[in-house]
Amino acid sequence: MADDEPFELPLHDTPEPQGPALVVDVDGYEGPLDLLLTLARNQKVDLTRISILALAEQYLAFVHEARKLRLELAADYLVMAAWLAYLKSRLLLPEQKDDDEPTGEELAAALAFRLRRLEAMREVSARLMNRNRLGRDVFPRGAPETVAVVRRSEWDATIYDLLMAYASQRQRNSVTSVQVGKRTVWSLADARTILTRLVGAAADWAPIDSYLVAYMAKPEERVSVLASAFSASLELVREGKVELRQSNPFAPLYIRWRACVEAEEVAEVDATDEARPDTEQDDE
Amino acid sequence: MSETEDQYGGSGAQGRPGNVTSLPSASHRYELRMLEALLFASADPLSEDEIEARLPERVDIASLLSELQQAYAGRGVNLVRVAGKWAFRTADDLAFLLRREATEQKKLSRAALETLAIIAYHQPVTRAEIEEVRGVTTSKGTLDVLLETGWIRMRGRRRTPGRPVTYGTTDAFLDHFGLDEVRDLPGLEELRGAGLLDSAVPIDFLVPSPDDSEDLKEDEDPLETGDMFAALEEEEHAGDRADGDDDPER
Amino acid sequence: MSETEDQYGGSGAQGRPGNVTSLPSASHRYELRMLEALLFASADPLSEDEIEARLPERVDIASLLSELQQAYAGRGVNLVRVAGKWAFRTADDLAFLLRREATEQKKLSRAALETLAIIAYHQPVTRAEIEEVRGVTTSKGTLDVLLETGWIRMRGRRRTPGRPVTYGTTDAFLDHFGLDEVRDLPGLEELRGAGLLDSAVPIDFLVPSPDDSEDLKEDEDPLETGDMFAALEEEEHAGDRADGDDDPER
Repeated sequence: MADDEPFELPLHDTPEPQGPALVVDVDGYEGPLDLLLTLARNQKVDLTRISILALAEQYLAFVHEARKLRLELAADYLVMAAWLAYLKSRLLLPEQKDDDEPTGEELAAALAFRLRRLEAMREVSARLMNRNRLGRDVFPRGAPETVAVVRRSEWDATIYDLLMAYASQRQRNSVTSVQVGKRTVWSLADARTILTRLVGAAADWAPIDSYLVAYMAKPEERVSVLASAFSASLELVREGKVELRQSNPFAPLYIRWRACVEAEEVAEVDATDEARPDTEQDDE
Repeated sequence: MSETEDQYGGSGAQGRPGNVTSLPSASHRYELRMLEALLFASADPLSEDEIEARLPERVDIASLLSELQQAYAGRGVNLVRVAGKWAFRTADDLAFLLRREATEQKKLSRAALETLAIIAYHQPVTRAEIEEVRGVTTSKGTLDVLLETGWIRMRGRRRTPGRPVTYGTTDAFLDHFGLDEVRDLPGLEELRGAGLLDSAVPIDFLVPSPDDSEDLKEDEDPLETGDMFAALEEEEHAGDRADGDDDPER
Repeated sequence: MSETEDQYGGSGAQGRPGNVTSLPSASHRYELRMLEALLFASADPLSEDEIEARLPERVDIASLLSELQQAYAGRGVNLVRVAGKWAFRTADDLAFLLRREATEQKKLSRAALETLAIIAYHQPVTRAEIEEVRGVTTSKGTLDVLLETGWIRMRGRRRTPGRPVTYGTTDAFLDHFGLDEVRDLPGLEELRGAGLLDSAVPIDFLVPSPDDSEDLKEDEDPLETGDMFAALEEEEHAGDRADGDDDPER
């Protein structure tokens, strides 16, 4: 768009700039609207009666000047220039009633409104800043007397807390030493090893308990031995190494070795015969 | 009786007979003293609720306040209403005397001043709307600086596509500029009359007035957690994206 | 004219004729206002020299100050001289307005509760005895906290080597725990009945019958002057030595 030189417009009806010659210094402006506002002020007329056409031409002249001086112009300024060139053409050409686009007059009015509004905002911002401001013109109490918060601790403890604390510590210290007992636990591996060895040595049905009697001498070990032996025997059944038989619920459980696998299994077990039941420390 | 002594309640008063028609009880005097002490002690304005909470019950705060305000009217310190609250402040005309107390104030850029005015007069207002008025994109720094002054705040999000953050002024803004409420903004009536507070091009619509009330408008949503930190960033990016194809006169 | 209106220079003053004998000029009134504003806005009390430097020349500072002081004499705020300088201060009788009590609920640590319980049941008891019952050393902080609650007190000194301080409970203790007397604390059977003690406690397990009487026991000496401050320190050192093999908060 910048290459089309759309700003090469005749400047025949540009009024002679009043006051100091326009200095091309884009850096001083807060965008194209600000530049337009500055140009409008140079017309020295009320913004409501400003000639938007004249303003557009001044703006275009400004941009033209800047380009002649090979100054970099921000895209914003060029977009505005293109729009103003369009506006100017709309204003100069007779109105065509054929489309629903806003007329040149409407576009000009919209621009005038925006300029007025920006100027109004500038004005009120100045008025705001010139008010008597706190800390610059008017002052609060220099040494405010702050509200002192007197903190009082309120201790929270009930008679129940107190008695609990007393009873529990007395009790704790009255039992001077608590021994945490060790419990012998038969692991599944132990049970399997022992069952394989004992049952494998016998050929016929026999109650499973009969093999375990020797390991259930201590009453506290009974449960562990039975549970592990039962689990291990089920495992061996699944592997097809032993057979189990029970005539009815809670009747003695019979176990026997299956002949086909007997020989190798026994040989293998002999090699690992040294397994001993583990002792584990109970958590409790 | 001299005027000074009237204003300052000089010692010459003792001899005068009591005014029977408005004999103020000792308790009334005590209430007035308490109110005075409370307001004098605080650097920040106190709301009537805050005062009420700290004075005995059944005290007519409103009438006490107006009595106290009158008593201080011509004095070096005045009782003023700012942001709907009450505070003692040095008298306006003594500014010259107190310049030395003035704390160094950061000078706001022209862009920041304009943006502040637009937020004050058009609130609640989005960043895009601010840019529409100024005709340029708002740099992140401008809103940051204003947020840092404590004069503006993020109010919520406009219920439009993109849900942009809305900005408004704070009580600290009113306090700083000595305003009781946003309706007291200078020139507000003229601007409204001229249709300049309308965000759109003027075609005789209802003209909105600035509103800094805590309540969100129908088209505002509350901010979400994290918005306070994320909003500016996000808006910044939105701004960047919009830059390229933004026709300032659209 | 009412007293209040005198003090606060009410609006009724306008109508009164000027007092010709002491007609203060407008400038006098202005000086008074300046002084008032200066003192109000200043962060620190101002000396007469400092005031003089900031008011116009040929102002009689001393008489202005005394006039202003009089004007504020019966008010909620007074003009006072502190360390030879001048400042506004809330009237003494209204100081309560500037104080607010905030109570904080705090929970006692388990160590503190246990120590308190032992003191209650076993009083008069020394720190060493508390430690013997608890089986751990008692930190200075624990006793400090308990002394701060006001529930325990130092009673005297045990007539044994080292003369350790003895502790006991106070009336505030009874108050707080809703006890009529300390003997109302439940005994062994009641503790057991309430399920607080296991029924399996050893045969020699005794719960003492507590006694908080003011009278010192035969083996207690009264505290000496200075004990209140010195006792804990001293005990602390004794405790430190014993600490080596004891976990203080087990």
